[in-house]
Amino acid sequence: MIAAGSREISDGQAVFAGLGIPQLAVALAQRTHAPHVVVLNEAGVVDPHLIELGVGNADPRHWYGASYFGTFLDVVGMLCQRGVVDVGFLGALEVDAYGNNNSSEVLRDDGGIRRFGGGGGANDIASHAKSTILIVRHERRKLVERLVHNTSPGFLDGGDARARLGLPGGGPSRVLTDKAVFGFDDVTHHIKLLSIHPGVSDEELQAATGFALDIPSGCPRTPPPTDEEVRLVREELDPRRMYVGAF
Amino acid sequence: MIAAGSREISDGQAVFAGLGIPQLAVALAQRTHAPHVVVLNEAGVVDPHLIELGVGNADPRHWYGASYFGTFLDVVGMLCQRGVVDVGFLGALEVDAYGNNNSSEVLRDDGGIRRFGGGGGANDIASHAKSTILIVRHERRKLVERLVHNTSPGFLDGGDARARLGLPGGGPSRVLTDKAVFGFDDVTHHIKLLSIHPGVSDEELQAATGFALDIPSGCPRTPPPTDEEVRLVREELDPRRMYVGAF
Amino acid sequence: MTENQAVERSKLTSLAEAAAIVRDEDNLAVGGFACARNAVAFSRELIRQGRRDLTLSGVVLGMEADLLVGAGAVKRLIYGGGSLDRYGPIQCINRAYEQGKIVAEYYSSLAVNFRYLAGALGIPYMPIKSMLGSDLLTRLEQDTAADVVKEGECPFTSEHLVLVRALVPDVTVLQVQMADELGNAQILGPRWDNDEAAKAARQVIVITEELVSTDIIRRQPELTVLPGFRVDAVVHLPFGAHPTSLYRCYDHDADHLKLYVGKARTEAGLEEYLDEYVREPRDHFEYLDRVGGLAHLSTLKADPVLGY
Amino acid sequence: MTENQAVERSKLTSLAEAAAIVRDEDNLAVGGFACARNAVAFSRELIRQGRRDLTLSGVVLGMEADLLVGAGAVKRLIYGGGSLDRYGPIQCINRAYEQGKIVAEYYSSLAVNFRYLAGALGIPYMPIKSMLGSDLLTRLEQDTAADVVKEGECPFTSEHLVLVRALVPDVTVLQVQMADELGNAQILGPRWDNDEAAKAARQVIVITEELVSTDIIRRQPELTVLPGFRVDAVVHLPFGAHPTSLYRCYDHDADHLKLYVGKARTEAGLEEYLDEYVREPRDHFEYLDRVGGLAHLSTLKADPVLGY
Repeated sequence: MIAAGSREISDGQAVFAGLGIPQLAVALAQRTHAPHVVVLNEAGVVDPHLIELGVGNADPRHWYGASYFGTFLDVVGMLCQRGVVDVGFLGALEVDAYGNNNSSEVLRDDGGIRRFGGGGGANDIASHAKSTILIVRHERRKLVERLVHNTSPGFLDGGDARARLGLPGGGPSRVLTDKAVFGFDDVTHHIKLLSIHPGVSDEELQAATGFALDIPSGCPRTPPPTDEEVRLVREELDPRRMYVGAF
Repeated sequence: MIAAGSREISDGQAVFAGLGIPQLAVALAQRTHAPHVVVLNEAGVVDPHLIELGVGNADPRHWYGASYFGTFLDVVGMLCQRGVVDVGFLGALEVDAYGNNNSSEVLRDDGGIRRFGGGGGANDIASHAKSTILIVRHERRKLVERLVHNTSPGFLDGGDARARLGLPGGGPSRVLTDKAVFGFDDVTHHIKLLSIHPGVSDEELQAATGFALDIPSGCPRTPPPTDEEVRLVREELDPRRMYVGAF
Repeated sequence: MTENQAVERSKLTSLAEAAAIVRDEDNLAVGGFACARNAVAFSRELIRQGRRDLTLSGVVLGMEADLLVGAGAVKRLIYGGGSLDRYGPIQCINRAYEQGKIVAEYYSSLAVNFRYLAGALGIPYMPIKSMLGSDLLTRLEQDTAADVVKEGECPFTSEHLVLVRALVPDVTVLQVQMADELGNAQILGPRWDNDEAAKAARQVIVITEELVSTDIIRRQPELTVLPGFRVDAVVHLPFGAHPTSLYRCYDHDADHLKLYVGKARTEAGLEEYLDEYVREPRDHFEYLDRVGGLAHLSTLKADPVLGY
Repeated sequence: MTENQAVERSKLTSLAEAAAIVRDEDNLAVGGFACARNAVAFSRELIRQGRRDLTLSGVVLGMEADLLVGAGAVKRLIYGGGSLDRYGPIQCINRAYEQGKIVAEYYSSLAVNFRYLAGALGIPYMPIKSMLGSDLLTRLEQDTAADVVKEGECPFTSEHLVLVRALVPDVTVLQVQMADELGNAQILGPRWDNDEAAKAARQVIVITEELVSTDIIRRQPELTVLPGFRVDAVVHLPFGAHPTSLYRCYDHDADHLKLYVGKARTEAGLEEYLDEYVREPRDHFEYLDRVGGLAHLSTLKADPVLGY
């Protein structure tokens, strides 16, 4: 997922990347094909160059080497809603087949609500970034037909629903899971399988997905991370394995 | 006018005071009865403590000793429109009998427009400050029946017109001229003569005023500046007579 | 003209007196962001004073808010999210939410910030394009904030917009690195929603690590977060943000945050935590002793180059 | 994880190349305020390049704008006012206004700033309470800006409001004290409308007195006025604001301002001024020679304590 995320980033882009996999994906991109990526942090930080990983956006470790300290309004209002953010990575509890996603709450087995911390700026990023990349663990209860809470709209009901409503951003471009990489159809905006990770079978993939998948015969395999990518993440970006157990 | 302006300021107030007489009035108040006055400058400066007079709000001499440097939006939006500015001094080209005033343009003798620089934040201050004090030279073509341009509303047509329209600030509390001090009637909000400067006759006053004045018999005389006020202005506040010729 | 050094009025006060500015049922904007720059000492004092029925607001809440909700001091939240970063979720808030013990006005964080912005600018509402098409909007309009959130059209472009009403906190509390006794407060590092929350508020309380003279403030007035005359109380308190971090002063206390997250997992555990670290300590300094005293706190001191 | 010092792209360019970013008919936001921090060298270069039909905007205009209007480069103004402080009025602008040679959208300065703010925030309009009941509003609604200014009601409180449409400058030019070649620009002293004008703009040009390394910027990222990636060109130019002041670098040039005000009193005088100080000098350095060279400019250098 780190390598796959990294490959979605182009040089020079302005990118929101939260803790964990998104952040490592962006750091990896900076070390390989996209050295001039500008990282944004909702707390009010632009272009940090950290020298050690911290515990989150609020950790000053993630502010080190920044060239801009401002406010949430500066970063999420005057950059993101202003329309100059290229990519936003969003972690999700649930994603549906149009890239709408939930970062608020899920249902417990007993039907009660299990509340998470709340999306924070996730809805703002989903509404305004030129593209978003959704990160979700590939489970049947996470890739779902119907969300418990649509915190961050993707393409709504698909087709031109998003544009018609007037959401300024481009919507999700990718969904990255631990089993596959998805994109979206240009017209219907329905989720579209792009590649399956090595070692995952078609049956396993469908079984772990809460909506029907169209798995083309001969669907490409996701290229595995290169040796250099593995080395960079293990030895330089996350040597203490804070965020990466098995790669 | 400087001493009269100074007496309108209470201790601890937040005050807009432009170049010249307003600024000297506030500085005089700070040296006498109102040491904790906080001066605001639209450029984005709060609480300067200048040590020499400059050429205007944009002159760094008027920023010296400030405890806050921000923006126009901070000062005029987030203080003034926010409703926490007590007094705004406004210089005017024309004032009418309800304290509406013009800082934009006047008519030339040939009927053409004579344009001035424009009100800048004058309208904002007039709209939002808890009170304003208007400064105008006492001439028939400056205290007028009808303005060439209502740049900054006072009480509009009088009565409760200002409140009905929803202008948040309190409107003008005083008009200071080189001949008299005016207030406004609490109900009609028509201009009301409060005192005549020493040496000005009733006839001279009416002749220099473009609307009918109600001059009560025995109208008080404006108390002249004290020896200490004269000394402070001449020796300390404006020793080079940049703004005060004859007092 | 010689320098005018007016003898200006001090706003310096004790933590207890500052906390007494907040009344039951007040709308209180808190200034922390997840594990950073929370005014946790202020929350502890509000709990000691038994404050009730508060409305708390913030773009991204942290421990200062979680503790207040856990202690039952809060009836309503206005927020976009919250966390204790990698240490865990805001468990007291999430539990109160799940049990229906608080009303949660749950927005995108930018929408909360826009409500402060409108308050700060003295205008009654702001248009925003976030939240369109989301369940955030549906719930706010239909349930938690029908008098505060509406959909509308741009009068110029006809585009669809969300309109959010101004939020004017009764009190905003800011934890800062440096302030003078007049209330001129300077913040180092990012400031999240602090600028607008403070500029919108009726009253502002500043908790400062360092108390400095106004002459120090005047060296860099660019860093002053709002003019001193808008501040009502200044409290000089070392380690007032503990166990959250104060950039350039001290790091967050990982051990204590883990302890808190462990305790806050259950209501019973939280009560133990509140007894030991909030209710029993006579004051902030006894709290600092209980969390390890100077020996432990010294280990948190920020490296002057790194800032943490 | 070791430090990632990416080799980032330089935006350093010449004054001529930066001025070429501005096209005829562009909407250009200028960053000066009366006699302070005007990008006058940039205006002179635009005139040398013969730019026409510009729309200029600013809350309080100064010499950079007056010169452009005097040279016939401007067809429309969006402004709240302007002056050369005590040296005199903005005579070229006032003359063009009186003669009907420009369209002047004349607002309260806060309303201009609100138009930038809406642009910066990515929303189509802002509500404001200034201008109600004034002739400013009447003229804008009925004449100069009918598609930009409307009256409306608050959807929550029903109070009467003015609604002003977002202004997104094609280019904003900022004169600053310090910037790196990536575009990270730092401003000392007050910043008037610079923050919102720059954050709203499609393209931003920075004229800087000092060119510094990014490491210097990183010492105080709190002073950076907008992130470098939002900046399109950085021009390193000494005395670029002359004859206006650049706080902490140099004072305004009283003698030259008096000379300008004297010349600008008439169209013929202005033409003489333009010939001598704008059209004839080959470049900025020849201009600096003509105004007195290093011997004269040295007398303007700011005192490090006073800042002027």
